[in-house]
Amino acid sequence: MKDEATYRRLFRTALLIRLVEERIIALYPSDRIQSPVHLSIGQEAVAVGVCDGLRPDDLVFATYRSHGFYIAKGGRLDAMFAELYGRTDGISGGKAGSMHLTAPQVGLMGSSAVVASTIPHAVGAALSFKRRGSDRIAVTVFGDGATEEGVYHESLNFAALMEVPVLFLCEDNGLAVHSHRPVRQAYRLAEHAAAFGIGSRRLEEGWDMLAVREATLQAAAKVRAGAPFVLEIATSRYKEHVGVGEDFHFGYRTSASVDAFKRRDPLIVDAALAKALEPELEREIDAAVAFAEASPAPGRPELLTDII
Amino acid sequence: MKDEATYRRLFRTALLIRLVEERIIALYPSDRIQSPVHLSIGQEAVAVGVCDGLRPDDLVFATYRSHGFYIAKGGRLDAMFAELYGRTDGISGGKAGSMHLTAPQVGLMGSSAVVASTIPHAVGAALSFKRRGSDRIAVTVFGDGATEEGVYHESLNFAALMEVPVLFLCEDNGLAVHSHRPVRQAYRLAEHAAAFGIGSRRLEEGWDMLAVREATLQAAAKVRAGAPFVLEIATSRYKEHVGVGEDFHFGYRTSASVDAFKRRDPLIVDAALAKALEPELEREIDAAVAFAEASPAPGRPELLTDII
Amino acid sequence: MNVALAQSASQGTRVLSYAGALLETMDAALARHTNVFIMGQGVDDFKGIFGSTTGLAEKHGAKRVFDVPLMEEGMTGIAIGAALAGDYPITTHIRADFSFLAMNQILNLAAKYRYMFGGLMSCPMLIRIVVGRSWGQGAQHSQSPQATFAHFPGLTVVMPSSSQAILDMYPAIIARHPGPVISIEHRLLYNLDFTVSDTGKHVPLGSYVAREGTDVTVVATSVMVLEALRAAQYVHDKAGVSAEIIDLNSISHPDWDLVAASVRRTGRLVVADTSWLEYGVAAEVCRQLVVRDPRLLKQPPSLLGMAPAPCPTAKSLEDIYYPSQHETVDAILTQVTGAGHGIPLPVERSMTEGYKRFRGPF
Amino acid sequence: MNVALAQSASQGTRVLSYAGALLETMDAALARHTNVFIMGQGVDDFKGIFGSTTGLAEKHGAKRVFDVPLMEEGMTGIAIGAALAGDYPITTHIRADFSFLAMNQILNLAAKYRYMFGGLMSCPMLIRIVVGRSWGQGAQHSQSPQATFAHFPGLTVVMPSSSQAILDMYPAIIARHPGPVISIEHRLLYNLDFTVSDTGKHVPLGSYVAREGTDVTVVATSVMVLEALRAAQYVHDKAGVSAEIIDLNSISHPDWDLVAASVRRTGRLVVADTSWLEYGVAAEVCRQLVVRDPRLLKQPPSLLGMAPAPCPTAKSLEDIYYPSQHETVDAILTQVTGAGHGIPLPVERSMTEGYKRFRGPF
Ligand SMILES: Cc1ncc(C[n+]2csc(CCOP(=O)(O)OP(=O)(O)O)c2C)c(N)n1
Ligand SMILES: Cc1ncc(C[n+]2csc(CCOP(=O)(O)OP(=O)(O)O)c2C)c(N)n1
Ligand SMILES: [Mg+2]
Ligand SMILES: [Mg+2]
Repeated sequence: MKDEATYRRLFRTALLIRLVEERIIALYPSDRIQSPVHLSIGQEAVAVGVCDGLRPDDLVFATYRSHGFYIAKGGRLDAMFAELYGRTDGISGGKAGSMHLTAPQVGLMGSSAVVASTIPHAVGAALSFKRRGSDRIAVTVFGDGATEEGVYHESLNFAALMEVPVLFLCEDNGLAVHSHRPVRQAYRLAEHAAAFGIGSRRLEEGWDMLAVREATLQAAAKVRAGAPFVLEIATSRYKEHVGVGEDFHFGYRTSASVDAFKRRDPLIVDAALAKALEPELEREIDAAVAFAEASPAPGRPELLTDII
Repeated sequence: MKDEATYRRLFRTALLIRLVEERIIALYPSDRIQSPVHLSIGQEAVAVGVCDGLRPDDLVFATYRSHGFYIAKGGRLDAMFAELYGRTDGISGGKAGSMHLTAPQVGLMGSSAVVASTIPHAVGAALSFKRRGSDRIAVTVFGDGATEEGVYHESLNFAALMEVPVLFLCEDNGLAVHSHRPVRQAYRLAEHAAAFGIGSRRLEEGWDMLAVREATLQAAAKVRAGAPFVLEIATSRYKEHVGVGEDFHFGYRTSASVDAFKRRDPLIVDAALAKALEPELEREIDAAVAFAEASPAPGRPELLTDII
Repeated sequence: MNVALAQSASQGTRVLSYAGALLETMDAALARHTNVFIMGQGVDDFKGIFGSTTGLAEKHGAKRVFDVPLMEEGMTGIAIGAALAGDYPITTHIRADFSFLAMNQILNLAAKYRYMFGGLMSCPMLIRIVVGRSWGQGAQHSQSPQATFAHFPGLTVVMPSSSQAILDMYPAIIARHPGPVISIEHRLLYNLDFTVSDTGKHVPLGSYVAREGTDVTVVATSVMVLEALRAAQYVHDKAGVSAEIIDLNSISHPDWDLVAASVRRTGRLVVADTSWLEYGVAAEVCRQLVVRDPRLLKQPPSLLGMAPAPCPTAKSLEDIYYPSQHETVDAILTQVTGAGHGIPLPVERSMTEGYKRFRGPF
Repeated sequence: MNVALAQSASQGTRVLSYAGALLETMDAALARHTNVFIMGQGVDDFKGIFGSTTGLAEKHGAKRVFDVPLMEEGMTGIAIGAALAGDYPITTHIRADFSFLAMNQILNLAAKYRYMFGGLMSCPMLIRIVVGRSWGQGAQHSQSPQATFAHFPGLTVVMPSSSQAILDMYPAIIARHPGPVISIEHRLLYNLDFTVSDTGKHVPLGSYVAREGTDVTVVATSVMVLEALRAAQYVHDKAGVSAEIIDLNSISHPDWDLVAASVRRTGRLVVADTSWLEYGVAAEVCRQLVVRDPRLLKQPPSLLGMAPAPCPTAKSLEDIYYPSQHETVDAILTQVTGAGHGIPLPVERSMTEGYKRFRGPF
């Protein structure tokens, strides 16, 4: 069955993301990754569903929490680990680290650690596509918190006015660091987007890779036809905001708040498939880690290159 | 009749504003006012209607186009002319000029020449009022263009979340410099405000001082009760964006576009009342101009005072 | 008045205003490079950024030259995104002060992208910002943030002081420069006519000697280069003093060796900048000299910039807020012959009285 | 490790971390002044801006200490408005880099309001911004914009380098300072313990001598003051070199006469700053000296700051990006005894190895 093949493809990538991040958790105490890490464990379905629903030549602009999008868009795993390790064979030779993953050859453009700052970039890329008569689209991935920044307003307005092919993709995990959405937002994305004449959809089933993919396909089709669109996907961050631990004991949220999500999470529910795929994926990760370990650290010759 | 008295009071202030600005036009070629001037001729009804609908202790935060609000809020005319002349007896000793009128003793707080930049100030003052349990309200006056800046979005969201007593007062003259609103905005203020749960009203009769006053009274009552509100008033800028001339010959707009407004403008229509009041108001203006002329120019002793 | 780089117009030269030079280079860039576009508030209106973009939307189309809403941060981010996708965006701010709304995109994103991604990303783009001065611009329409931008590695910051500088630098920047460039254009220069030559390269993307001299080195930026040139002529005529004028021109990548070599010869320094001295261009000039050798300076330099306050609106205050022709001449003479030089100073107090009564448009 | 201003804890002293000093002063300000409030992203969460606001919302109520959405420009404008209405707002940015989103409100509004309105307006407020360093903060979480802010008249910019500096300056600022203050707090200082004294005034709102010496003047800022103090101890122990350390402390209003008097005695200068040298603190120090007398410097100074690039993430690059203890010691020795000083340098390369393995929280 076609759907089954798609499901397996997406599942495999989602599992790879989770295993990669679990490996990061395992490696972290060794201090070989000396960089803040913002894990997407719990949010993998968004990355894989979205990227699978896009064309390979569509551009994605992302954030500090983008291990998932990097992998789902097709970035090299070995170069990623080398980057986390801060090595010369890393994607960006160690200058970027976890917060700034990029893979221009597969359409993942720069990831920024300043919240909301890549939202207008996607609008700008979409403007380029439109100016050139291209049918590519640009996607900006951001968290729910990012929509509070003024630049979100400016970006929506411009995108709507110029009718550029941009997809605003909100990963709504309900949190900005430790702040819950209701204390931060007086609006809902749908009504807000509608005020700019921008269509939107909120998908509650953010654990469902196929549903995310389907929603993306539909949204991308609208965007490709020239109408910006807001796709909001409810999801769940299992780990702490930054770092490799859990944070339920700090009392700002309960583990119950993510349990409902976990009960539907295919990577947990479909344990059999996960188990079947794991060995192969772990070998892939082993190889990537070995690649990183073998790569030399950058030094003086690299310090002052590529500045202007 | 009560209404008649109110009408006369508002009319008198509106006429004073217009005559003051016409005096500025007359004086400008003499180079005694060496400062960019943004005239509000055509928009006076907004300033007088709004200020009359507020309590004297409510605070107004304004823009570079605020001769009208300064006068309507009760600022001293002689100090204003001295300020335009750049003299020591000016409101701010000549350091401010036309773009930065202020009159804290009557509740006109700083006017800024950076578009939209005083919008959050009013929200902050309203926050203060609320924190102290005061029943004062804060009003931010801005043009239609200002709503395009991201800070408008941030300000609405915060005001709605914190339920602070702030009135967002938009003077919609349909223009930002020479750009017409439709090329700049994909939204309407009402729907946009509604997305934040903020009530709003658009008043088309921006020439009608009594209607503006009434709308302000109603809006202010809601705001005083703790709900931020957006009041948008359609108005018409008769003169060029900055400077004392007209600008119809540049072709970006027609004089017809303001004629409909002029035909309803009480300062034009009610010529008899204008004529009756004029001599007295002109004497007031004469005195203010004489005051300015007599005031010395600031110099070295003033250059480096009041910096930190 | 014709402020010529070369003192006399010779063969192969023509007269071109600063605004005219901008318009020419913008037009040529649009014609030459299909990936160039210009966006900014009012770029397509009849005033066309003080005449520097007038008619270009009509000529090249609304996809190439277009107005934007008020959205400095958003616009700059959009420019970065377009650059990442292969376009060459040119953005405008009719006052440098408004670029402060775009600081995050400029400092945190544009300046960082090439390095942060190890060379994988780059955002070549030109941000044109105009410095206001005179006719009551006041505190929020008068700032000149060259030091602010040049402090941040990753940005290239230039301050063209003549039509020739525009003609020489802009095409090179647009065609070849790999990263974001901030060009700080002074409003008072726009309406001035300069003699330019279309052949040969005159103004590099670094610093250059605008007038040779032997007695004192004057390092100047933007409109202060013109002030310095006028002052140099004056002290030459009245006192036989020979001032060397160096147009710093690039603020992020000046030719410090050129400056040091000049000071090595003259031993005397005047810096004339358009901004505040504190943490400004004058400070960096002093640093560059003392790290080479503190003895290059035979005496304390004279430093000219804005008074240490926000810019006042009143003309009487503005006249003493900015360094006047009077003070520029005095600084040069004081360096060369001491404070009691006794040479009569020019009567004109304000630069704007000197060669242009600036009355807008703003 | 206990980094004490005074070398030994004596009577009337206690040990207090930097975060603890911040928490104490925030708490006391809220208790003492009813118009004080604190707002910022996460000020009321369990991490409480790295422990500097923890528990204050519970103690003083949500009207006094509250979280805000992501809205740096808006929040700063709101603070200004509240200040104009008589409140004293304290805002936070967990990274200085995020304050760039509020540049317009800081530079164009807060810095200008008092002067622009001839003294009629004022916005006393405290903006606390934290500089990140170490553990892969990268290009966007590591900037230290003291020069950027101090270039603009109207702002008061301080960089407290110890718990004592917090205890002495913050209450005075909050109670009496008429205008906006930007305090640049270094993340690496937060978890350090300092010996403090609660009696007497130690750290002024200007500069002060942190260690007396006779051979060389070291002007340092923020965490580099600690680095300089450690280096001074090292060169004293190993080579009998006596370094005078001046904590510049106020960047907008330093005590330049104090600096000049020290250099007049030593003739030698090291500047150790947390940012880039170009158009930075080092530049302004050089300017202040040469306008007094270029001969104050007997030789070219040694200047320590970040390498002229955005901050790289990899530890191996970060270690050479920032001046190390190694280099600080070397700079001091080179000043005093020349480049071929031959004295063994400390083996430790990175400051963060020296007295704290920084691993977050971020
Ligand atoms: C402009 C800016 N302000 C503040 C921060 C600090 N910060 C980092 S992540 C974050 C929360 C963002 O929340 P959201 O956009 O929902 O993304 P999530 O982390 O939940 O994926 C904040 C406030 C930042 N990086 N950038
Ligand atoms: C942040 C900023 N961007 C650009 C400008 C230049 N500018 C001055 S007035 C103006 C138009 C503002 O339009 P609107 O808000 O409708 O006010 P109006 O002038 O119509 O009263 C612009 C773009 C500015 N002053 N500030
Ligand atoms: Mg979130
Ligand atoms: Mg308007």
